[in-house]
Amino acid sequence: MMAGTDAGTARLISKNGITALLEALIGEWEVLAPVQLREELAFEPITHASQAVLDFSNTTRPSKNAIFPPCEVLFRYDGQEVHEPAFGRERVVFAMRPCDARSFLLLDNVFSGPPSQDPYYAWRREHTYLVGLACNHPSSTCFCSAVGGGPFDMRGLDVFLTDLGEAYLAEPVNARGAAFLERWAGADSGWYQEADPSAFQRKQELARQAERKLQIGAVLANPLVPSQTQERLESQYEHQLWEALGQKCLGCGACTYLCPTCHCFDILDEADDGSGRRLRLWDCCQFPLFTLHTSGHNPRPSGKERIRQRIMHKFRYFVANYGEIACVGCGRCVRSCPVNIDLRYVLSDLLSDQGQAEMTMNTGQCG
Amino acid sequence: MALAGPEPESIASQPEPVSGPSQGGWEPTIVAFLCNWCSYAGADLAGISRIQYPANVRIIRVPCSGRINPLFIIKALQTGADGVLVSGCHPGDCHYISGNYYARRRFALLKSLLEFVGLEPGRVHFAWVSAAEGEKFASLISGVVQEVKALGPAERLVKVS
Amino acid sequence: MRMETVAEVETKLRELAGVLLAEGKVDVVIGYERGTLPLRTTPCFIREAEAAGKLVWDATCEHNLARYLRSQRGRVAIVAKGCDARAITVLLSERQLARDQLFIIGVACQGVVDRRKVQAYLADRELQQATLAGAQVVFGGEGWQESLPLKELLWDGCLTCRQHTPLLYDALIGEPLAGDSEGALEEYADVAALEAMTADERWAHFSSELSRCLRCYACRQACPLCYCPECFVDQTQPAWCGKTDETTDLITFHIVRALHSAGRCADCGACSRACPVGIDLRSLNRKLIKDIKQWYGYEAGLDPDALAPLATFRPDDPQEFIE
Amino acid sequence: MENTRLTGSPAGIAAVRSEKDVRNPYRPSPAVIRAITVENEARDIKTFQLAFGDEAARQAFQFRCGQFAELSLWGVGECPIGIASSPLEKDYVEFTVKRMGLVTSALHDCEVGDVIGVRGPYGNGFPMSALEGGRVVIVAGGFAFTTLRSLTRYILHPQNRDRFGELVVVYGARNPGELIYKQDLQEWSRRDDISLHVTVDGGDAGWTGLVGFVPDILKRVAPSSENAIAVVCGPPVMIRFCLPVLSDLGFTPERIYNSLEMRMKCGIGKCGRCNIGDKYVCRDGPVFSLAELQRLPKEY
Repeated sequence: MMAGTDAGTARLISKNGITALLEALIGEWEVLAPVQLREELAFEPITHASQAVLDFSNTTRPSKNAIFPPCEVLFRYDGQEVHEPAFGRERVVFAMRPCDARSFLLLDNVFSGPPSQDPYYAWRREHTYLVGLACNHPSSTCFCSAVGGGPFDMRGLDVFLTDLGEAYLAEPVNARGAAFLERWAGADSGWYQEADPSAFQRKQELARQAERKLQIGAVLANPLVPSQTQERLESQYEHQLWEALGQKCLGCGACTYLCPTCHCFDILDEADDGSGRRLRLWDCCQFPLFTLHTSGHNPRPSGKERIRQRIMHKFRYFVANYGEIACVGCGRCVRSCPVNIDLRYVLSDLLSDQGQAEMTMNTGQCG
Repeated sequence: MALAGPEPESIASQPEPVSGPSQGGWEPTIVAFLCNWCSYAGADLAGISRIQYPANVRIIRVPCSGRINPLFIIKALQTGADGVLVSGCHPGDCHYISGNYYARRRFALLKSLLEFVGLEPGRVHFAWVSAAEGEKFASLISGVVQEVKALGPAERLVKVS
Repeated sequence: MRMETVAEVETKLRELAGVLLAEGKVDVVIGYERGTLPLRTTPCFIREAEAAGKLVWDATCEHNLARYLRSQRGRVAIVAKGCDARAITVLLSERQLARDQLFIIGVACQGVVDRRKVQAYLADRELQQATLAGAQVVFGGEGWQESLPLKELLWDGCLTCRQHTPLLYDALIGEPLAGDSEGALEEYADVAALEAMTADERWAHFSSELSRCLRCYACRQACPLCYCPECFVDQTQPAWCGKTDETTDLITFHIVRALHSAGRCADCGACSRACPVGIDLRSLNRKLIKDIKQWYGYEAGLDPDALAPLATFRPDDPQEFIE
Repeated sequence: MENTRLTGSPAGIAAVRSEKDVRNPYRPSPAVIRAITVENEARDIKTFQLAFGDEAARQAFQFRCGQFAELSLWGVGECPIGIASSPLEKDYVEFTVKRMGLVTSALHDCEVGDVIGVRGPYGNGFPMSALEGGRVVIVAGGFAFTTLRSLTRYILHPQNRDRFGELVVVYGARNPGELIYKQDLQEWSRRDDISLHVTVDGGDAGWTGLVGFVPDILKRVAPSSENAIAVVCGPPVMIRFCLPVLSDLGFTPERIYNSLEMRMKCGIGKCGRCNIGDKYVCRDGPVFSLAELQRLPKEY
């Protein structure tokens, strides 16, 4: 772990310093922070600092929603007159977890890559500052370190906060983060404290604890190497596990709509007389309509093909196209699956060397 | 305002309602699904006998009140109908014997659920009007228009696209 | 007579499943097996007698397995709680299943755990292990352990359940349990509480509750009675319901989904338990259940030969609402 | 101000455009319908001849045979349609559309002079460099003749003809009324630099041409596979029976190309729905060699 980042000087911010910082931010920017929304914790715009919950495991919905929302207007039109949505404000997603941050790096491959850049994603990505919060206590369903991430992984973030107990260590991760800290937690801000070396040791200690916690009882003991995972899955296309999972899976979209790296979308129009709008909406590969041809033919007709597609896409096809596994190990799909299909066990079955014969208990297919 | 379903055939030439901006001048738009054998004929009778009734109503003729799918009513509310009226034959008079009996249960549950979710009572109306009740039809329409006008423009379940 | 422990019920279940498979009476037994998370089980499809040992039975068997019946071929045995059996009865009355292809293993059920009540009780502590011991739930996490009476963590629907013993089965596992008596808890107190609110309050309640819906359709996919080949939500000519996450579209979807289960829903709660964001979806269905019972004296899934309420009528059906 | 609940926070595309002049790949260019030709007796297949509204859009729309575009109707939606005209026909672009679903039906209700949107061109198109210098065998069935007609016209163009060897076209439809591009067929039948074989599954009184399924006619025509490439498009059943005929004639999988049908939305490899294995039909296809398809999972 680096003592301070080379992007700029780290600093300490006291617990009520953070509240003051948030109040200042809210004055000018749209601040999205974890908010208790009846039954769930979700990133929502806050109007004052007290709404932000900073002691939590992870939000139910990923912070991906801030950059790639479930529903957005691509165009509005009146007759043949077409215009694109209006301007938005600078925004900050505050206290997001490292796994969510990594998802943006993965999504960049799709939305900013060739053949053409997605302007809607590009604008939000550019105008949204990502302030991360280290995972001092990863939950038992987290497996970020198994897919190349980590509870103290700073990649994808602008600023990295670590809750040291009585204060937060705020480290800029890149130039943008340094500028953010200078502006909002500068020496003159009243909540700036020198970051002495003991703060960094404390952080490293917390990081080690978090990593050790992730290792206890980890289902995926050793981290997945993208190229090996891709190659292993190439021989697993006809694995009997798919039949079992396809039979048990309800075919709902809970796992995809809570997944930070799912990026499939639909484009459809809504109109009333001559005016209306063209929308981009999330879509889900588990729904039959996703690949249904107008002729009635469906290349993926049943649950078996569809659940196979979801896993092959993230752990084989995405690797073939972009060289990385499209999973950040946040565990949301594990927690939210109504029938408890656990991705960690599915992966360990598929990637275990016993090959097809061995079947652990989760998959439901026996004998 | 584009409505789902067939183009409404108006009986008498109905003046285009003036949707005035101010509350006083605002005129609600009512969509009425009338069963062809009784209520539509009742409306026809009101027209022939020169009985005046508000012009806010857009009539959609259907073979029977039993033909009404709750989705029609919800779609009407979505596309900006401020009020919806469904009217069929009195029980026992149905040209298809039991259409209105089935419809009665369906409408009871629909109205109960819509108002349970919070749609203002008075937005959705159900009635039996026979072919001979031109008078009743006219007063029914006036009553519905008045009630909906009191509630103001529809906001709940309205789809803004 | 000593109350039969859940473990004894489980062993009987495994024996019966083993016999059914060994004697070739059925091709598959659909039941529950231990899940990968605390207090979770997962549906399982057992085809070999030796694997019957995987079957478990306790208060975490929350899924309505009737959801899987329509896609099965050949002879099927299914583990069914009281509410599951009612759903099977509705499917039978709708000619969706062939009774002779079905072997229903009825299980006396004291109610299932409501994972949201457990989460609410734990607040931000993380549940790492949990076991059911008799009438107690023993759970623990990092450096703490507690136990709580199961009754306090039961699914709301189970508190007023009158079919603790399934009405329809080919074999019953576990002693019959008396249903909760009529007066135990005013059965529709939750619906009455919402009805007492004003229209504006109810609209605000349902708008805020349903506006969190992800449109993942877990409620539709978990329900055994939602089996339309093309759901009204997926139709485009005409598009009955918008696909956005605006409140109007979400409320429209849930209203029509509830309407389609009118007179069929057995209130098993599978939809609400499947919802990944914990929306209380049952109140819409229970409002219809209450109305149908009050107006037409009908409850779904009790009698396979009875006509569904919307498929029949009585000349004297109530009609105060009709002008 | 945009309804923030809906979009989280609205995307200021106007800003992005000025900052990086990023052309919005989702924005269709307006094009006017110059002519509509009804192609078959059932009147459910029409060819639309479109001319772009502004010169810049027309210039930007440089395409190759075998590519497709997303046709857009505001208020209805979009649909991916193969480009039927040849790239050398500069002042218009043609699309042949069968009335099937929401957008195609709305398109069929359009008249000459209506303005619709065109987005593209997308897809890889036919392997023109591989086709050059050798024999080209085109096998088409039903109305999937659109992009292959573009290829045929392109090859027959005087500027290109000598760069290609013998051109064999086998085209069939269910009955004479369903044969499309009748004008092209007549023209080509009068030429000597194309070996045209038009067949119908079932003839009728006026029909004097070949009768028989496309695979059988292909077997009878038996084009030599020596320095030849075959391009096959049509209903899956036709392709399934043509492939063995071609391999018997010596066509190796590397030298048999196929243009695939797939459900598509974005057309630029982002919306994730048109994949076969790790290949996206809109970006890496729609034209694949049989060898490539054999390496991919059978999910198309």
